[in-house]
Amino acid sequence: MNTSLLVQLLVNGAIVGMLYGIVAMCFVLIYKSTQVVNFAQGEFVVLGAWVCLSLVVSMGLPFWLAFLFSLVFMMLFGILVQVVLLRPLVGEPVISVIMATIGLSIFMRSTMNWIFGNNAVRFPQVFDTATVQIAGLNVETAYIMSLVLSLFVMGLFFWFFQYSRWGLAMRATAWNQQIAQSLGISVGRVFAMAWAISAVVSGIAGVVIGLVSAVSNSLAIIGIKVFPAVIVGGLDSIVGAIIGGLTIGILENLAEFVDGQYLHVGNMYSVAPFYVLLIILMIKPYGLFGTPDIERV
Amino acid sequence: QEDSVLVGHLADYTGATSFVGKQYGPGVSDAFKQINADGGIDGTMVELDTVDYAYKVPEAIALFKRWVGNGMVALQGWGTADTEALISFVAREEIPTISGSYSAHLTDPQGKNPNTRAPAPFNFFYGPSYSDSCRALVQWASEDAKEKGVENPTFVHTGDNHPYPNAPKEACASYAEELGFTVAPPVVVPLAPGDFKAQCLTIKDSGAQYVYMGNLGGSVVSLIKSCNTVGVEATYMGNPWAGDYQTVEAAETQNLIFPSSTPFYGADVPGMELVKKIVENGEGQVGDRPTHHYLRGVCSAYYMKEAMEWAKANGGINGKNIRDGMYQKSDWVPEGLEGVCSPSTWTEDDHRGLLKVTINSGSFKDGEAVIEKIAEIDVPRRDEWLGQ
Amino acid sequence: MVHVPNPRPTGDFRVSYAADRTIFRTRNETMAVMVGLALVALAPLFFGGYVLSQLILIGIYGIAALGLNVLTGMTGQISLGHGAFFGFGAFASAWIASRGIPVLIAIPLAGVMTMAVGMIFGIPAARLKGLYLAIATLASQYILEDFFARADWFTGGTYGSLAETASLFGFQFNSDARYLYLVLFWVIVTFIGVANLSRTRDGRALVAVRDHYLSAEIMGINLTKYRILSFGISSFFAGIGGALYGHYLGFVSAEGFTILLSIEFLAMIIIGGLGSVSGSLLGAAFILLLPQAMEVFANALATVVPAIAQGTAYIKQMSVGAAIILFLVLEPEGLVHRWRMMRASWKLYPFSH
Amino acid sequence: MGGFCLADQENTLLRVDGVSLQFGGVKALSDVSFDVKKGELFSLIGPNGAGKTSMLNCISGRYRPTEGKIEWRGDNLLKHSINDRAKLGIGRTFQNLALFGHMSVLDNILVGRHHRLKNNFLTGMAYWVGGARREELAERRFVETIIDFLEIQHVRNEPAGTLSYGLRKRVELARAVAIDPELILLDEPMAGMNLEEKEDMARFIIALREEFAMTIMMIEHDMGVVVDLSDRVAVLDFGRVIAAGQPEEVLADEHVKKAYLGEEDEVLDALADEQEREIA
Amino acid sequence: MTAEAKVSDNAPSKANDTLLSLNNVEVVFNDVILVLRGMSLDARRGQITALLGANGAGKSTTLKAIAGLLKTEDGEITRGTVSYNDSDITYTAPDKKVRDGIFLVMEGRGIVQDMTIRDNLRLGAFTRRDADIESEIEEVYRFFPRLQERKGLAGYLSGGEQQMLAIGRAMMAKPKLIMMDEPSMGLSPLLVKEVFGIIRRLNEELGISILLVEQNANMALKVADYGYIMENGKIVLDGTGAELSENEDVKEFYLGGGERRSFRNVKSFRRRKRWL
Ligand SMILES: Nc1ncnc2c1ncn2[C@@H]1O[C@H](COP(=O)(O)OP(=O)(O)OP(=O)(O)O)[C@@H](O)[C@H]1O
Ligand SMILES: Nc1ncnc2c1ncn2[C@@H]1O[C@H](COP(=O)(O)OP(=O)(O)OP(=O)(O)O)[C@@H](O)[C@H]1O
Ligand SMILES: CC(C)C[C@H](N)C(=O)O
Ligand SMILES: [Mg+2]
Ligand SMILES: [Mg+2]
Repeated sequence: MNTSLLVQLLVNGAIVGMLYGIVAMCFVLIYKSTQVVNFAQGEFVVLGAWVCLSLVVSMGLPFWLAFLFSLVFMMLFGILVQVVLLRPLVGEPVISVIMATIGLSIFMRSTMNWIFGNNAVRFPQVFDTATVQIAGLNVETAYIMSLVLSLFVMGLFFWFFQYSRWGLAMRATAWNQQIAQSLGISVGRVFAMAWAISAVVSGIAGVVIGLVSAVSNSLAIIGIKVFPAVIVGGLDSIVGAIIGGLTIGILENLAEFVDGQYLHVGNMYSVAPFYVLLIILMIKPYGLFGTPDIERV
Repeated sequence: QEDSVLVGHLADYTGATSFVGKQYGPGVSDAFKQINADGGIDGTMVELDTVDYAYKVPEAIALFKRWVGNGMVALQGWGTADTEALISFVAREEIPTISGSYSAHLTDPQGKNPNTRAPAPFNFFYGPSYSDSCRALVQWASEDAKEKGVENPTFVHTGDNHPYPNAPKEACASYAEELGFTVAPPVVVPLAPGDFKAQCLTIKDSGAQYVYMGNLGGSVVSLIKSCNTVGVEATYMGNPWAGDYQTVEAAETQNLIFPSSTPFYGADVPGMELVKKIVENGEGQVGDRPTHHYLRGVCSAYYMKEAMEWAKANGGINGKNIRDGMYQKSDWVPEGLEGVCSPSTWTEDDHRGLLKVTINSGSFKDGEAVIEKIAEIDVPRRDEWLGQ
Repeated sequence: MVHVPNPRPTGDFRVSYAADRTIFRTRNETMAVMVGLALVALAPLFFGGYVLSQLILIGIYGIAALGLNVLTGMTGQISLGHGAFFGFGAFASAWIASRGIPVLIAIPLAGVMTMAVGMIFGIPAARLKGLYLAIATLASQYILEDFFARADWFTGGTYGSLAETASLFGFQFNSDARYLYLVLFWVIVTFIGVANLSRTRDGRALVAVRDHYLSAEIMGINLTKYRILSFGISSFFAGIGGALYGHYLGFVSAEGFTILLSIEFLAMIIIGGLGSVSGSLLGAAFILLLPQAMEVFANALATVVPAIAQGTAYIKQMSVGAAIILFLVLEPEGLVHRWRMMRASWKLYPFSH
Repeated sequence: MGGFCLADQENTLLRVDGVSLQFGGVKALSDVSFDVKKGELFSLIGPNGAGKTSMLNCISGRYRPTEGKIEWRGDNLLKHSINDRAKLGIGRTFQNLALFGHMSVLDNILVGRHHRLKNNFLTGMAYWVGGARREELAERRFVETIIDFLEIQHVRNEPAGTLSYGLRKRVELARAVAIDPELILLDEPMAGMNLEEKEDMARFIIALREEFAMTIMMIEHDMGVVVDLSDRVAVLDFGRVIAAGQPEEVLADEHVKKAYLGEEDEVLDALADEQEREIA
Repeated sequence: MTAEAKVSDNAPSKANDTLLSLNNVEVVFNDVILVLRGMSLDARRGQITALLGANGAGKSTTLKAIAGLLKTEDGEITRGTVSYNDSDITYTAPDKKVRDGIFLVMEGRGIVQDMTIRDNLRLGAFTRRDADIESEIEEVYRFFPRLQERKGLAGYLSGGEQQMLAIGRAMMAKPKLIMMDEPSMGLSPLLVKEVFGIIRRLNEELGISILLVEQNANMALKVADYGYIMENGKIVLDGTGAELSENEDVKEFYLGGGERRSFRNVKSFRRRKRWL
């Protein structure tokens, strides 16, 4: 067995998985506060990357400044989406809202195609050293940045939902909008916050991905790729999202190892996570950390 | 005497293949604009209906039917998905089609090769098939390896499990073996871009010196970037859609080898005059620096134009006559595009129009893509390769 | 007790239970459907290939959407894998037909095969709920897509496979006009089937599972059985739709059956109206015609504002997205609901507010 | 307190023997035993959270006792799956309404007939051939008698979810009756009703016993109802049976008074008066 | 008693005493279903106002209309006004209303089932920044010791425990006006008494005005200062608690006559007298 390759793949999986974890966290955030699965998540990620990129390239801003600005932009964008799209849908069945996010993803994708073109564009060099070595594997510095950020964001989210007033309000809104309203929670404001935060975090993820693999609209696929991560971790668990992300990241790489070394069937990398997803769900129907539904009559 | 004929044009400006679709499509439409400006098909105007079908098959079918209803005489198609879906329709309606899908199995119009599953009598494309360009690349690679003194070099195919990247997989692998390569198991790389370090580690582990990339656009960029990060030392070879200055720039690659069947924009050939005029009078979708995909679009349009001229002179512009028009010349270069479109020959039982493949190398130097022609390969016209 | 107006028109008195359980509620409704059918049946006399092909595709997608409606609308299980089942049906039928079995028989057989596959992928439904299940079906989408690309013997691998033309005693369904009748036949069969289903035992059980599975179980309904059955029924329709699609195109290729198609099916039933039989057709028509309508719209816009001529392709796509959003904002319960509300207020006029 | 009335086996329909139920740390039931005889109306009362609903859930199968036995006509009930119990003849209503909100009242009730119907999705789709139509119409006839009996004709075709609370309770009862059960479990059938509606409900419950020959097990907090209707009463507190027997004597129990009824109570006072008068 | 008797002599005369007032309100669901048809009532400051009525009369709808919670059910106020503290709040956002001090304890309790009891209580105080949450939670626990014993998610509470939690949550909100939709539903006799005791204490000690919807007319009229009876979407009778308790029809249909009738001998032909 080729141990050093295996180790490198595992390290790679852990690092990429961390990134999945961040995007997964954005899902969880929206889900936890609104019960909506955001199909435009991938587009949010790409939008963040494009905005930062164009600030750097066309406006010539230094990266860190551009990064900050793009996060502010994403926040405003999240709120805008909420006001224009989701506020009118308050109280409608969740599936309609989910569909609306699909509409949003179509809309955003074409708009971004128009504005930013559909070529892949690279970031100018941002970090002095593009890569660092971990366990024999070259890893992009951007990933290290994402790692630090994601741990930080995760802690923040955890605290937010557990202890803050608005965190509670979000959970109540997700449970039942009417009940939340009856408690004096502005459902609109909760939505706005959730979407703003999620957009900002997606923006962070987008910039990292953009730094690693050049920005292009098709990066939005990550929005769907992290579904298994979200589910493995449990839809409503912040910690679960990170662990789910890690699990999927490592799994992909493990599958690549097994496939590349022994099986040679091809495509295991993309499909294996889905098989494992099914297996995990059969054993733990609410993922590893999800809260079971309350079944009481 | 009609004064205009309808030609349908499927373009992908917003869908999955828009990265190159936005180059090829305008090539076709700008060319027809120019053709009409120059007097059309001996006075008959071509009414080109360009529609962005976003790489969606049902939309392509719907458009096709609508066009047929409106009396379409020929079709400028695009991708694998729609071309394949329309094969039987175009055959039934006798609509000659020139598309951007270069699958080799479109080249066997009569089903002469017993391995051909579905003959495609009305399908054409300009340029070498995916299989033939890949063969040319391995042929180049085998010489390159010899030059570098590499014994028994390793070749690996990468690409998604999708008809387009897969098209040359077997053909190319068996030719590579024939030329003495060790062929590593193909590595599946998704068509959507992403972080491909895992796949790259496998490639690195296989020790491949020559990596064929069946994908295009962002996916190719991602693959090269990821492989550079993990330290793969290999020569990357792309399919006809995978290499252009945009890709080279985005991937900051050194030495991306890719085939082409036209020179690059601005090259010093007689036909470039016309191309420049086409770009100038065009809609301006490609800016002032079109890629060679645009030029291929132009060629596709002009071959169709001359076939229509023949048809007009021989019984009228209809599908069947246009198809026959495609068979009339050998080593055919459309008038005014000398040096741009390579001499091609289509015959009733062999639609491999072009077997000459130009091999280029693209490198990113000082913030700019530099592309050089490094070889020209003539792929042999073997019978058993017809449709394969 | 405040009187809640009955969604059924006033002045309509039934004298038997049988009359109370009919599919169509009034004679007018029956008439409307009959006239609609007749119009479609006569369409080949008046319309060319374009209109016919649209009718055919609407019918085909409508059948598959109807299947999804059984699963999602009736049973409350969201599926993100319907497109793959649709594809499976297409491949299955092509494969069966290539074995020398007449296409007209291959189509229902493909439906049955797809049903079996659907039930296998439906097994997780026995334990999973809501979005967890939805994502599990996403897994079936990717697993099947991978299977299509891999199973050379069955699908022709990535190259796809040829689907023969349907024929009956030498009569070839090889033109749009002819094929339309074949599709129409299946549309009628499937839609009547589902309408019947929803007024009989198993249909009620499915809805009961959706509305309150805990009490459904206590009412004697076997949850596992019905959850999986619902996948089976829905895949059956997907399979029929896919088979018809395959034989219509004559060629089946894996790349058409992606997650995007699955999402489009979802869009169809949500826009048509969840759980509504006729809404499935309306939704299919909407999703199919929307991009074409937007094409016209974008081009028209470009003639007014020439500056955007470059962007018509994007405007078209954007307006598809925008149309879906607007639609949901304005009529979240679907086309059929809108129609019913309109009818209800006509009937109540002038008594409605 | 353990079991009581272990008398005549023949007549015992349901027998709960030493049932305990635990949720994590919470012991919802501990060592509960009682039995329900054919044809009687057995009431289960007790403070909130005592475990009454949990007991019903054990019988109808929603929960599985951690310990103990439940016998149905002398046969082990616990080996039957939840959905089988309807077939065995156990029907129930729910404390928090559990109707099929988007279905019409009629369809809700027809769901109760599920286990009696033979048509399946195939014959159902074919409808006219294969007998589904005949069967459905026959059932429809039966269901109409239930609708008439419970006086809900006017809402027959309304979606159950839009009905007012009281009507929904009635529809739920109708649905349970449609199962045609031998034992019907009622979880607070009168909650949220005004006097008049309670009287209606009482009427229905009495009719269920007398005309439909059903055995009834009821949880109820209205002592007037409990005393007037039940043959026997058991009181749960903290998951244990703290008293059982005839309604009047159980309610007179000091322990019950303290844990459940409170010291003084108008209804009870009235009851006591009544009793005194009767005794007198 | 006839409809003319509606204008009771005892109705408080000071107009500025009125805290909440509904004026000819109409509510329509799904654009077509008319549920409230000209509902008018006043709730006076510092008083307990009871609203009684048969199932389906529209009591819950009235409360939701006041609280502004109809939108999620596709309902809307199509006519009439709701005013509170002399300002029109007919179309004010629901969260604003809570901040202004109107709090609804919904029918069916409306607790957030997938949260702990404690978090539910904390949510009650959502609109209050000043709250000393911990000590107030202790206060609630004093009222309902059972809640303190229960760990885990609120969804697993028994029906009655959930009701306690809902009332406890309203206490946390410290509003000016609490609207309660059938607070005694599903409670044991002991607790029913306690709850009414709490209602009274909330009213007397904290000066909270209360609008009470109840089926337990006996109790409700006992604690209420003023009462309304509604049928079919509008008020048909009103008066002080004592007046209503004496009204023959109310006695007959809501209070059970002079003497307790046995449920065993209900006659099926007895139908409710309609005021309409
Ligand atoms: N699924 C469950 N998980 C955890 N605890 C539970 C569950 N079901 C019931 N309990 C607990 O068991 C106890 C008994 O609950 P149950 O619903 O049986 O009470 P009850 O007697 O019906 O009360 P009420 O009269 O208020 O309805 C309660 O304390 C409740 O919190
Ligand atoms: N969301 C809704 N959609 C349609 N109709 C509704 C809706 N909510 C209530 N209704 C109707 O409005 C009427 C009044 O309902 P409401 O719940 O206000 O009655 P209520 O007086 O509270 O009755 P109860 O004592 O049974 O709780 C009922 O007839 C009900 O069917
Ligand atoms: C760019 C495209 C023409 C490439 C390929 N023919 C495809 O359809 O996927
Ligand atoms: Mg209970
Ligand atoms: Mg109510």
